[in-house]
Amino acid sequence: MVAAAEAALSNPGFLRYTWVIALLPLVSATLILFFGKRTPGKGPIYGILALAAGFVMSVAVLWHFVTGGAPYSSSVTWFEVGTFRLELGQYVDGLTAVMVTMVTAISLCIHVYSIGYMQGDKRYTWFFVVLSLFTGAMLNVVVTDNLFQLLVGWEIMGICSYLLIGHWWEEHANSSAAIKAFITTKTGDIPFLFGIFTLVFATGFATTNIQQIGEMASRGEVSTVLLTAGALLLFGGSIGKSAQFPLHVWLPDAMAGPTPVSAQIHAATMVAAGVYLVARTFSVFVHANPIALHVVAAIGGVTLVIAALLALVQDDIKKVLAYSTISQLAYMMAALGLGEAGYAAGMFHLFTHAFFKALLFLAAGSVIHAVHSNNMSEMGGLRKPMPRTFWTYLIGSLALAGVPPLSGFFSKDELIHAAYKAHDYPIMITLLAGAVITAFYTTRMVMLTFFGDYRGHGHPHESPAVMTGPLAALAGATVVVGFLGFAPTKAPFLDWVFFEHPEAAEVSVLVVGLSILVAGTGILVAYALYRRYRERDPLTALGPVYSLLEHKYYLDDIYWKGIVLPIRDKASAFANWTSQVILDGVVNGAARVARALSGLVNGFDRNVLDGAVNGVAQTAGFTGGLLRYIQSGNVQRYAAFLFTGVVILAIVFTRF
Amino acid sequence: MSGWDKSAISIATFLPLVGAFVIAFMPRDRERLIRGLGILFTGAALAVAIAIAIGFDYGGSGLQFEVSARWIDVIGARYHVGVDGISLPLYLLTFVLSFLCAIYTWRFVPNPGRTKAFLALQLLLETGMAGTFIAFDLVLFFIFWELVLVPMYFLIGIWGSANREYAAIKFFLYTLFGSVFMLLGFLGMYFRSNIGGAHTFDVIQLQQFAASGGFTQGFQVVVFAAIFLGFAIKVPMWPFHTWLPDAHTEAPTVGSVLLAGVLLKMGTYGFVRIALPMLPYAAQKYAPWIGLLAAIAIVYAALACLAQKDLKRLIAFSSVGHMGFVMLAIATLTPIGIDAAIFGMVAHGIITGMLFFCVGSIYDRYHTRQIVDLGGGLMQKLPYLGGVFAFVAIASLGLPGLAGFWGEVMALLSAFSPASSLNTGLFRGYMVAGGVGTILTAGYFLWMLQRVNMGTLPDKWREAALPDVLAVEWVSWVPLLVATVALGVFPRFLFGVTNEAVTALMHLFGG
Amino acid sequence: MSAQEYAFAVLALVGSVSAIRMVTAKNVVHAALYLVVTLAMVGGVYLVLAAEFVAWVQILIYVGAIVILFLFGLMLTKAPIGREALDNQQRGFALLVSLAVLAGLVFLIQDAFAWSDPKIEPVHGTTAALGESLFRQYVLPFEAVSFLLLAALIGAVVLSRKDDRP
Amino acid sequence: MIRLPLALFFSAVLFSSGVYGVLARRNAVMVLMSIELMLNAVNVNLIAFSQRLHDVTGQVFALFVIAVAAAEVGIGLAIVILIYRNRETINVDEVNLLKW
Amino acid sequence: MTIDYHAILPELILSGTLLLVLIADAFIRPRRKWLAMPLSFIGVLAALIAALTLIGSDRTTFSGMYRVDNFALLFKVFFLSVALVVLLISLRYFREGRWYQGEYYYLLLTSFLGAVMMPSSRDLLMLFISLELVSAPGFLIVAFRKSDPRSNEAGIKFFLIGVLSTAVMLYGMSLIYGLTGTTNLSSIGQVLASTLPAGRQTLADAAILFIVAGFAFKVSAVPFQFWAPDTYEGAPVPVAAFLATASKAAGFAGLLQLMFVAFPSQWEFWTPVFAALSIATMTIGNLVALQQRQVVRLLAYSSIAQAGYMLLPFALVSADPVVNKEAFSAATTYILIYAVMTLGAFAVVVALSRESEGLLISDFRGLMRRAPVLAVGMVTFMVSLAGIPPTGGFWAKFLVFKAGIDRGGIGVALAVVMLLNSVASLYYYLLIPREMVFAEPEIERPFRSPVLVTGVAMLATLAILAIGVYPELFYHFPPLSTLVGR
Repeated sequence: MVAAAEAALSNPGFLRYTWVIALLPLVSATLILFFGKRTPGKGPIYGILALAAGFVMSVAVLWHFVTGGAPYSSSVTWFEVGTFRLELGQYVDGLTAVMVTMVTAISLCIHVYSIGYMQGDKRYTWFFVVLSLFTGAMLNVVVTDNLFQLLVGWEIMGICSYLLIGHWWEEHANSSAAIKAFITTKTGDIPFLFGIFTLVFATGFATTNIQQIGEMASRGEVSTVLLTAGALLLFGGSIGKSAQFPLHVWLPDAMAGPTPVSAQIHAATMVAAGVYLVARTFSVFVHANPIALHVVAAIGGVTLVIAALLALVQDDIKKVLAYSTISQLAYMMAALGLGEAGYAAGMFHLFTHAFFKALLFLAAGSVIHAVHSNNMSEMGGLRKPMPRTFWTYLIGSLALAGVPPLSGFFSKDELIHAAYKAHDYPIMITLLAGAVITAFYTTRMVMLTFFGDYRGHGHPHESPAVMTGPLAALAGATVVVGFLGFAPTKAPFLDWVFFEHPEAAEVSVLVVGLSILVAGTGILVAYALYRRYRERDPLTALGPVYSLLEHKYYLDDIYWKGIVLPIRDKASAFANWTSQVILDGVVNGAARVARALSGLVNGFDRNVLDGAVNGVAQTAGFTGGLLRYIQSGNVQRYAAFLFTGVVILAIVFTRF
Repeated sequence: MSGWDKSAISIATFLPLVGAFVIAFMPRDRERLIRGLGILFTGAALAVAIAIAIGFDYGGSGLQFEVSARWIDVIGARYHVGVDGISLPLYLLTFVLSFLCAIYTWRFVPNPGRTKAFLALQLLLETGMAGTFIAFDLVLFFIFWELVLVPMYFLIGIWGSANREYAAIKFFLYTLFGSVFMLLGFLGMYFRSNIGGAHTFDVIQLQQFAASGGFTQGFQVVVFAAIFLGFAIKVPMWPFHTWLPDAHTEAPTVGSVLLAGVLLKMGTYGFVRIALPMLPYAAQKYAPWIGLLAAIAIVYAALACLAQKDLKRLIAFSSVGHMGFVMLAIATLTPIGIDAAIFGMVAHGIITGMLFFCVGSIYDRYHTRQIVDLGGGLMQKLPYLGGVFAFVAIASLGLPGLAGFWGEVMALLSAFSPASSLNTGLFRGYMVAGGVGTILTAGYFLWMLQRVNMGTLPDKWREAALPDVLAVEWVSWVPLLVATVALGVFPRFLFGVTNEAVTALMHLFGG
Repeated sequence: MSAQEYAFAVLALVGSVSAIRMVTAKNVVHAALYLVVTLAMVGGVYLVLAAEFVAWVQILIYVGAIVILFLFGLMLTKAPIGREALDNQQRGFALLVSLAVLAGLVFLIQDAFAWSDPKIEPVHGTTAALGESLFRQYVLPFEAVSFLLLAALIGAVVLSRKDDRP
Repeated sequence: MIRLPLALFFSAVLFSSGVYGVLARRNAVMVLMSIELMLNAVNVNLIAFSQRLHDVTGQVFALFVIAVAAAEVGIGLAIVILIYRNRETINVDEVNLLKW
Repeated sequence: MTIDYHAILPELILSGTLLLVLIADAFIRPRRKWLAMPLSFIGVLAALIAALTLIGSDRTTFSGMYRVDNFALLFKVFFLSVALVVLLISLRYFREGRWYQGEYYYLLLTSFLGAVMMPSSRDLLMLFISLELVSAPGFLIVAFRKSDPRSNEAGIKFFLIGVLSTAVMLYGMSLIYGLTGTTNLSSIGQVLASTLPAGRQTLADAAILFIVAGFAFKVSAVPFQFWAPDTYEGAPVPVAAFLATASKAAGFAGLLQLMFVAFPSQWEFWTPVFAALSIATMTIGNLVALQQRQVVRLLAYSSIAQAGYMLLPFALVSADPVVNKEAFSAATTYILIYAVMTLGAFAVVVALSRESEGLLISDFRGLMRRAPVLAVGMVTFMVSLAGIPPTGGFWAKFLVFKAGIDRGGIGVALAVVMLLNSVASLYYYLLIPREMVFAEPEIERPFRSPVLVTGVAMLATLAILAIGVYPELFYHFPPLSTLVGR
């Protein structure tokens, strides 16, 4: 029986159906859209069932690799343009398996959680439609084997984020945040699109298949220039989606959406996609000119620090988490920037981070649910009224801070170790610095939220089981998944997810020591500063630096005042003006000329055409003009013209 | 060939004309009867058209349902009609849109009523539009081409809004101005053509003649300029677009739908069918400039949209941008480009037509199109209408999985690697402009949605009893909505049809 | 220069002068008389050119009939006297144009026909041939003209007759 | 034995003085007279040529011209009188109700 | 010599009819005077039939002075049909005006007699007589609304300019006769084809110019057009219709024969003249028309502009017989189609002029509601005059463009000018439809128009559309009936 099941699972043929995992949420989305309102519980059930099924399947898929199965890929023709063929396909390897498992699991939790959180929302059903669609799009990105299909899922995620962030669109701020998110990511998508073109072009329109492109790249059949260009352009997409500097500005605003959405965006979908894209197309980066990876690393390093710093000064609990996400993603980017060395570590961090960040967001959501405010200045001392939330939150925070033996610790440790192993000390130092700051703001957040006295209004109380349940599940996961990368357990994760060839897990005492040290320092310093709550945040002591951080380095202002407004108001006005006045002026000018001529000939304007063609101006100036003189009604004058005509014609045409 | 094959397209094309006459002789006061007849005839025509689409051999690249009868011997013009993969989608689109418009008219007849004339002109228009896509004789093509002018002139002039007469006459004069030069170009080709010692207006023969290098380069350059003017104004390409916003803004809903949905396509279709294959050399010489104008159009239109205060005018400008993508694709002179162009045309026809429907209905409820006056909160007041509107707007900004996407992406892709004879770098520049355009497009559509759909409802509308989407509207919209998704998910529906024909055409083009 | 030519020259001269006087005379009746002289001179010219029939027709119809018509017209309409009353404002322009016409014609003519040759040798007795061709070859236009004259007659009557109703 | 140009010049003079009269004279009847001058000029040409060419056609033509001229005069005077009856004037330059 | 009576049968019948009308009129009681119309109608019909019996024959009589060939027959048939139409639209108008009906029809027929003779006249003398026969009665019937000073004025203007240009033309003819020693068109052609001494060549050119001037007056080409607007406005509307169609066409018939039979060898001289005339005529006509408010005047200027289009083919003549043939048939076709549209338009105007004298464009307000048939007709005529397919007018223009392109060089330039003109003309041609269709009528009551006139309007509409859809109907004849290449 069990054997049979095992046989069924270990049979690679099972992978043939991986795509179903990606399809299920799309189906459920459609079902909710059309039948949601008519089903008891108003619809989420479809999404939950779909994801549950998906989760089971993905575990099965993962099992295949746990048992050391080989990757599998298949595709069918989608359509042909000219001789250029586009395909629908799937590529399933360890990475895919891990991702689908992670996504389905977390998304499932979020769905369940949302039932409670969104209870009574006026667009309850619609919310789940988009949520399912969102998940489906992400899974599509994960499962696909070619760039165009990936692009489709990629952009659908974009619109879903738009819809979810703007879910409460009655508030102008929310809809603005939604637009900001979409436009900013879209700005990244355009380079991404061109990157796809470049790669497709590089293969001579032979294929859009990522693996094939990778192989061609590794076989050196593609010009390095094109590869480099392609890689960088693709990375542009990641920058947008994974909210890396300088396109990170949308993510904090995205907090405008309901909290589950934030969790979805930050853990399961959206931002993960950016990192995943780089990982998926890693061979392109690797075989391109090193500059490509350097750029990735550099962007990662920069973002890592600046985002972490911003997290320091936030009062909005979700904003803290948002910036922490940006900086954690930057960790992964930096790692990937290290090349093969950082690949596995980066993915591992992506994996673990998803769990504890989802956990943190949902927990934060539960807090917000209780106190009806995002601001930590209106929280405090919540550990008593809402213990479950507190403990889960604490686990998540410690993981984020990188405290052993929680997942965050292992993944971060591996990152640093990777940098160390690659002798890329600048990156290593950046990572360590980031770790300090991370530990610091995490602690600050926890202290402000759960310790001290309650500063808010009303009496906060624990959230319902439907919300805390998922918290518990995620907390458990957060504790467990770390060991997948734990060297003593031979880090199975590294056997599932690797680039080209798996690498053995090593432990460097130095690195472990360092990471524990930095985490510890951060925590202790923060604890010292925030043990007692102060009205004025201690960090304000930083002075100008503090205000710089408060203003987010003025980046938003620069973008808004320097790009958006000039285009939205000035350039557009100019375009409209030229169209109305210049171009249309020429057209009407022609009419005006004709009219003027006829006015000249006719001698005066009878207003016959008034208003019919606005360009036709009143040509009163010609009163008493030609026609008046010629068509004077005096027949002898006619005769005179007649003879003059003859004479002139005679002279002109007989003499010349 | 069976009688059906001989007669099918003629029946489909002229059935509306018959309808127009029938309706013209109906008593003025029998409103319902007249509207019913309108639906009946457009429906019948659509049925025939669908039958044609079913009978169509999608494998073949040549002309099908071809008829070539003697018409005007004196000038060697023949009644030569037929459909191939390129014209079939547009041909079908014409009938679908006309039918849906007729249905829409069942409930919505714009002021000042006069249903009879309204439908009669609509049907007349339909024949003109349909004919343009099946004509394979330059003279015949020109006749159909011009046939749409008069009905559209009256549609705008009678049932338009405030400034209608100006818009109508402007539309008429401007497009006529272009087309007369086009006519000169046709005549020029006629006299330079030499098929066994005889001149010809026949499109196929001319294409072959041109492919065999019949037209000298200098001649091509001159004639292309003349023809370009005719088509470019119709498309309309920047900077010839100024008639469009006026015409659209003033025209009644149905007029706008047909104008955006089909009329504009006549211009781009003309490029694909006539300008390129008949004047290949000139096409290559002009392509960079066409591309440039297209690129400008994309960015420029998007910017202009940001400045619009009138919802309908905004959408009008947006179609300038979308046609810019189509023209860019055509300018690349590649099979992918042409495929993309046709896809873009159809997608734009469906989506923008739908957008105009929405705006029409919004106007019907609120009696204003000023974004400021609407003041947001549409989703609160009329969730379904708002939802449809949002959906279509998002489709229009090129979301993958919806029709708008493929035309755009493939256009950009073709611009990435244009025909070998063209300057790649230049076209990549255009591509980048196009990319920027897509961002701006997303920008203005989302901004529009924010200002119209989202936010809270102004008090002035709070009390007003406004009906949400009506049955008639659902009936006339659902097909378009379905098509939007279907084409987005299965682009093969369209690429599969055009591909063969386009490949053949481009092979003949040789570019 | 032959006698005929002398005669012709004299006639032409007188004719021309009186023609000019006619278009410049201050008195309508004088003008009419000058017209008579001119027409008569023209008739004389015809005689010199030995086109007797035409000459007599000229005298009969023009001098006999048409001038009388004119005089009737003048009297019926009580034509006023005096330059201002008779000439309009564009006199100068008229002079210009007519001189231009004259100059042009003279130039063209002398350019086409050298002064010395060709010469006209009038042949007498063409009348028979004239009548012959008139009623054979040219019978159709002849009939047409008769219709024309009839129409003119009828029309003139209709127009100039006083109506009972306004 | 007459030089052709002499005749032609004569006709030219008649013609152009006719032109002058037509343009300069206000009185409709005078205008008609001037036109007669022009027609006579034509006749002089015709006769001269016919004798120069020894071809009778010219004279026939001249006869027709005379006949037509007579008809024209009849018509003209009729209209003039009609106008006079309605307007109490036959000054051509005052007859300008219809213009532009 | 013997006279071929069959050849001149239509003329005979016509002249018989008009005499009959004249006599009958003397015996009809005043209240029955309108009977003259059906009488003349029958006569014209008979003449038409007679003309039809001649089709295909090519007869010459009166020693080459008078020729009945396809060309002549085409125009004869055309003139006679126009006569029928004019008679139809005249009846109600003159009956209500109680103007001398008998005499009117008599004069009208006389005029048409001249028109019918015109295309057969292959002799300067004959041309001159026919032209006079067309004009002289015209002078009279223009002034026929005796009590109306405007009508008189129209008469005197038409008359003076007419006679004047006749005089000029005659002077030219006399010179041509002197230079070639003949009045027969084809022999003139031969003589001119042989080289004349330079001086005489120039004189011949001047003479041609004078003759052209004479006909330019008839077809109202700039600068000989001044009389037209005033005359059309003052004349009885049916007479205006006659002037705008038959009389103009007669002028062109004469012009065609002169240019293509007598003076083709001089083309290098006169094609530029025609180019200048054509451009000036179409442009001035259109520009002035743009600002007309009085419908008949509008039509007058439109007819001037149209004359410009018709003159264009003359400017295309060259040594190349193929192009000449094309130009010739283009001109002919244009004249014929133009006449149909204009007659239709005038029919509608006649119908409306019963409501208001001195018809203004604004009087058409909302006609679509009050008289759909007339309105639809008017729209068709206007659109057709503007040359928009699918109407006859388009094909008329199409042929001219075609000829122009085929001619190349100057031809293309002229075609472009004409194109721009026709686009501009669309503007004022749409003024009337605009009033009729867009505006709501002030007076709701349906408009009652004479049955004959409505019939004519409908007939013309159908004809225009028929030609528009299947131009073969019309294209068929002109090429057959060409004077070129004989």
